[in-house]
Amino acid sequence: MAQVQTNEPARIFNMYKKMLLIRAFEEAAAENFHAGNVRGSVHQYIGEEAIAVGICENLRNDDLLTSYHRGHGHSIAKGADPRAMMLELFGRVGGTSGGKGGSMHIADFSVGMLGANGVIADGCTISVGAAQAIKLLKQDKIIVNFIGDGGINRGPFMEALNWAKVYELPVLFVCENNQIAATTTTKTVTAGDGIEARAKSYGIPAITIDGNDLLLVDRTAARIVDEIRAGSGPQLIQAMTYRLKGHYAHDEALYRNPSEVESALKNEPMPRTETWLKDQGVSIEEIEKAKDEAKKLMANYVSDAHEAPWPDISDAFTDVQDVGSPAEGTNL
Amino acid sequence: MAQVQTNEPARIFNMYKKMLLIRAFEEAAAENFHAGNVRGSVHQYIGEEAIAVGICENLRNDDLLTSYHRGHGHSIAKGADPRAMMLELFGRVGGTSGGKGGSMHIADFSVGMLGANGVIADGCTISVGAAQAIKLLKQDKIIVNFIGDGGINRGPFMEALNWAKVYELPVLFVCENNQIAATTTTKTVTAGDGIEARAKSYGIPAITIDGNDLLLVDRTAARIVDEIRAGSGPQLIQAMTYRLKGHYAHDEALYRNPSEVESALKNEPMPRTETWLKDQGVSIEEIEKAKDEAKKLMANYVSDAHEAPWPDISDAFTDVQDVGSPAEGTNL
Amino acid sequence: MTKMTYAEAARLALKEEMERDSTVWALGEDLGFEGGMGGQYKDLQAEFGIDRIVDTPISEATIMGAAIGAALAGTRPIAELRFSDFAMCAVDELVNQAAKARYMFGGQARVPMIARMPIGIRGGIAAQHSQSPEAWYTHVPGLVVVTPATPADNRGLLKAAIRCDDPVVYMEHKGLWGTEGEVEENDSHPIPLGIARKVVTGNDLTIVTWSAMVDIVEKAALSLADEGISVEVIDLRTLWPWDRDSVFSSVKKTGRLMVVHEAVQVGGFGAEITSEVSEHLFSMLKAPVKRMGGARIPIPFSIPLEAAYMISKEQIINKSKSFFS
Amino acid sequence: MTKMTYAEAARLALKEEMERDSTVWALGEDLGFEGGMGGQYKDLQAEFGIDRIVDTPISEATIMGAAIGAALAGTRPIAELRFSDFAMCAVDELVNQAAKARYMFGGQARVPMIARMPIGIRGGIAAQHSQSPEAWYTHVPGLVVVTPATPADNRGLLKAAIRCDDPVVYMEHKGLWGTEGEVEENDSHPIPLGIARKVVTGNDLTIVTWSAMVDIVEKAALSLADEGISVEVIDLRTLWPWDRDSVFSSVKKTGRLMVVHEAVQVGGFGAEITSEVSEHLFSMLKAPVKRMGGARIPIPFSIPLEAAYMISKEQIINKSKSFFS
Ligand SMILES: Cc1ncc(C[n+]2csc(CCOP(=O)(O)OP(=O)(O)O)c2C)c(N)n1
Ligand SMILES: Cc1ncc(C[n+]2csc(CCOP(=O)(O)OP(=O)(O)O)c2C)c(N)n1
Ligand SMILES: [Mg+2]
Ligand SMILES: [Mg+2]
Repeated sequence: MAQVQTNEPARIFNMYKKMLLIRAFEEAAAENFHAGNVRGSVHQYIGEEAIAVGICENLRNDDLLTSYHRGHGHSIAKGADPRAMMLELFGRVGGTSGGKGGSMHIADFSVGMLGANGVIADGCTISVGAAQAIKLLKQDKIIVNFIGDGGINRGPFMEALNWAKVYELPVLFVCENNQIAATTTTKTVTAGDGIEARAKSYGIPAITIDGNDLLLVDRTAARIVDEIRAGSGPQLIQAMTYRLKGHYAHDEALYRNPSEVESALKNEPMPRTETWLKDQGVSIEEIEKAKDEAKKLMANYVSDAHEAPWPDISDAFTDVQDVGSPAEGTNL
Repeated sequence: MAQVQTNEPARIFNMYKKMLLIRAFEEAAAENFHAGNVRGSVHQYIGEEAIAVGICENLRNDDLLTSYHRGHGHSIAKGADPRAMMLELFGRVGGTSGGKGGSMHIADFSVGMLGANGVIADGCTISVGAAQAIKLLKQDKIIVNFIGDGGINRGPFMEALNWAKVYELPVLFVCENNQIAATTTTKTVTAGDGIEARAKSYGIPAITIDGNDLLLVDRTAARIVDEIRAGSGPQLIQAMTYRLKGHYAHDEALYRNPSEVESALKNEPMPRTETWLKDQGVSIEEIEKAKDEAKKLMANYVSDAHEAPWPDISDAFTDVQDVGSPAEGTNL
Repeated sequence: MTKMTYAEAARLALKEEMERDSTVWALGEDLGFEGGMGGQYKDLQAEFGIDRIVDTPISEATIMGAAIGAALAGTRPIAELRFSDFAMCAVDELVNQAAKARYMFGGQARVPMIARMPIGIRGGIAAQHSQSPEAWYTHVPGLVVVTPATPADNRGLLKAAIRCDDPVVYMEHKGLWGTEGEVEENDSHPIPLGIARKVVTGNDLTIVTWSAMVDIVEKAALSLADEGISVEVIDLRTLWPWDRDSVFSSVKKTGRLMVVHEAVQVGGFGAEITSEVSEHLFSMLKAPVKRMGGARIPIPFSIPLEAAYMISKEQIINKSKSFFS
Repeated sequence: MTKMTYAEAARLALKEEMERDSTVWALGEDLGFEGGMGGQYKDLQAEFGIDRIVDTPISEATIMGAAIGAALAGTRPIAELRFSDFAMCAVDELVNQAAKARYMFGGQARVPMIARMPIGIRGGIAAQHSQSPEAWYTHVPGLVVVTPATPADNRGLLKAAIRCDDPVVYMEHKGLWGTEGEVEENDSHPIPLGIARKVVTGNDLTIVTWSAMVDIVEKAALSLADEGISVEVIDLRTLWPWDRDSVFSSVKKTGRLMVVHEAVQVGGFGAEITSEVSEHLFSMLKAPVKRMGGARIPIPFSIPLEAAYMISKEQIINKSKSFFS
């Protein structure tokens, strides 16, 4: 473990609070999915929180981020308002996208969060283009693209790796390797030594780390984000982790060995971070209080979401495009 | 140079004759393109002949092959009838595809040549699927997929690499690295150490060889084709070469340094093979006779093509699909 | 007759065809354990093995491309794309390769494959999981387009699609997986492609529709009958080829045509039908042709917004009545 | 007025817009030396540098995807796909991302980009290089679709497309690159999207068309005038939005409508127009609407076969006359 700076425990504690917020959000999302309040698909980030929080801790508000279908954690970590996100999942006015997008398209452009994505690996090509814009506009921002371990087998991701290196773009790819894609163990459909080897074959520096170790993620990101901002070109982090829940809220994950889940629970980031904090002198009371607060906050957001109005039907016809009448052919 | 077997010079001489046939075909194709007899695009394989011939020498008639836009050489090497191919380029009855496809879609299924392709890298995914069929049908065939060095940056190719290895398919990928893609020097748009490194990152054995060295191509293919047929799974050969002509017949390639072309001419496969044959005791007369014969044959094919009838207009409406009327909406 | 769901009927068809023909196989993501989005592959991997129900990497372009290659090489693959939205990741392969190989190789090649890509809205899955792009594929020479509406049809049409020697875009509707219907278990015949099904017989108005709208249109027709308007409902079943004869003879009888589809109205396949009828049956039309399709908006997530996109029974009833007022 | 080609006019438009707005840039294969398939980017890399005229790897999905990202991040990229056929390698990005981002993010995002993808037949380039899939994109909410027919329009419409804050599918015709026309060099105004151009004024028959067919239809109209048939020719210029007002008011005048396009007729955009006119101007029609489009076949290579696909002036004349016989 790296040398602890004076303010380190406080900083980590703040990160831990963000992780708690994500977890509470995901639990509330699933609960409300099962209660019929949230429709569509809800992909929980439970068990992977240390990655988003550890990476985003090292980003500025104006840095950019793209995500995939499991995007709540990335959004919260980047600074999106979880209340507005909950309203979005409920499909209400006040939601991040006014209820038009829902969970799979969660986005908050005000904090540089350019969107979760329902199509695997499409965020990758979008990211390299955003990085090209950053260069063209002579900004010193960077962009982080999160992708799952299943997503690395889609061609556009591999094209994007090549592209990012050809133009030496300020992109950080973060592959969250939870070892599974829906019901498929990814190593059964992934040839060779995985994403680290692939990235290196494009000349992209790549590193594999324990993604459940918040401090390690933070430290690694701190170094690499700095390097990229200083002009290193693209880099890749493979963060090993485990998806503690089903693929989505309506998946019980019966295809998994319960003992695997059990042992993963021992390695998950929340207790590990807690242990570290306790070692640093943070009291159990403070930790329990933080947990309670996250849950309470989320309960408030959920009740706000219940109370928020539904969008007006006319909203269905706005934000389409400036020219042409979207209502042509409408059944209104 | 490997140990020469008794019949080796005769065998190589036969291969050389195939190379001459390809060259004569390409020259005739370009000439007739300029004369207005062949329309569309003609991508000449001139300077790369040793690769197709060296590889296909080691294939059986029932082995399969897919190609890309520069497909004449692969077709001839695999055993397609150059006369029927010339008729195809002229768009006449008797052409390999009855004039419906032309140069970019040259194909001869009777010799396992499943088609050139106008869309870069699409042959790669087709190949892995054909290989899956081979396995399902419990055949001992293999399939060779040719691809250009520019094509390696398309996602579907990279997906196909992964796929081939995941299912351990009998595919030989041959990347013909002529160092250019249309007007673009491929190293400027290709990150990292190129295709050999990329293939290896998928766990695919890969080797880079001098593609203008017919004997080396032959020897390498002999070993690898055997291995694949014996169940090694996919492998990749990167064959270094040089495109002696423009990208297509209507490209003068003014973007190239003439001195580069000049030095490439010294390294091209025809004279190199000739030198070897002469060293083995093949006489200059025999070689010149072979050259003459290839040219004469091609002249005959060209005059056949001129005389062959045009397809009947009704042919435009056949081979579309079994159900539905393709002529619905026709202007006939 | 047995009751089974739309998904079960498809599963039965596939099972029967796989038993009948050892060259039939399927490839796609999560077919094994998950058994397909609707259970349409359930337990088939256990029965036929991992080489015939193949779990693939997330590589749509290769799922499609590999199916094409496998078809060219003598097998009958079913490429499962899960959502027609994701199939767009493989449109090039479908349109530039599968649809054209037979033709551009002058008849040397055949591509007996299925590109299976469910369409439609299924409650809150929003813009990237709810599209109905069937009209695109009717516009592509070389492709057959099938849109089954009932369990019986999903069995019979899937069988026909599997036996078809040309590439078939097979578009089940995600909202129908669980709907039940009667299926003649002992009649394992395919339903011929290109033949519509007359759902309701009527005299005053012809409504042509397909996929999930069939059921809603049928209900609207029954209500309209109560009000004295006799509607003939035609389920097109296949969009290419579409059953011109059935539609034309119905319109000759009723003199009125409306086409209803869930897909976006602008550029939808409804236009092809109303356009053809307007051109060729002009003098027999008692009223202008009408269409009902979706607004030209991405599918929104929120319940009331999504509902604003969808076509309801009431709207169909109202628009039908407007023919007579 | 200066004479210039369709390609030169496009080049001029791009140059002007790049000078005017430093966030405008282009990306695609071989833009530098080759200067684009038609020379539409000629020498611009020398003028604006390799960061604004970007030579890319052969990675269509990323050409499109990167343009989307760059648009989201504050620039105005032009994604050059060379052929609308190759653009199919990036349909997912265009349809699932570019077209939907603004909407599904509730207006947070704008995607001011161009997906530039020439269409059409240009003599022997066969099935995979000759398609005209414009109808597809009219069916996709969120996309603008532009199909310029003349040099002047290619200048003015490209400028409008570049300034448009929504994604534009910009479809030049490959056969038109070298055609010359008058361009008002000093008038650098964009031509508003959605406004058709009346090419010929007439009273007996309205022909609606676009892209390379405009010229052929115009010639047919002139011949028909000699025979006493007065044809009004409308070049739609943009297919979405299409200029309903112009078309409707013309058909109100003539009472007859034919739509002519090079694309496959089945499922083509012609159906949308004839369908709308049939529905809304039924009582004013003196004759049934007609369409002329391509047969439902892949584009063949051989000269007579390709010619059999194409629509000739004579065929247009004959079909026009059939309105009056
Ligand atoms: C192009 C595409 N193909 C398939 C899917 C369906 N799908 C959604 S999530 C998923 C698994 C993704 O696995 P991974 O990338 O590892 O992310 P994880 O869910 O494990 O976080 C699949 C196949 C999709 N959304 N997009
Ligand atoms: C998907 C796709 N993108 C672009 C093109 C246009 N194109 C044709 S050939 C070519 C260059 C190919 O280079 P390479 O793969 O190295 O093959 P070579 O021509 O050198 O043999 C390009 C860009 C195409 N045919 N298909
Ligand atoms: Mg995963
Ligand atoms: Mg090359």
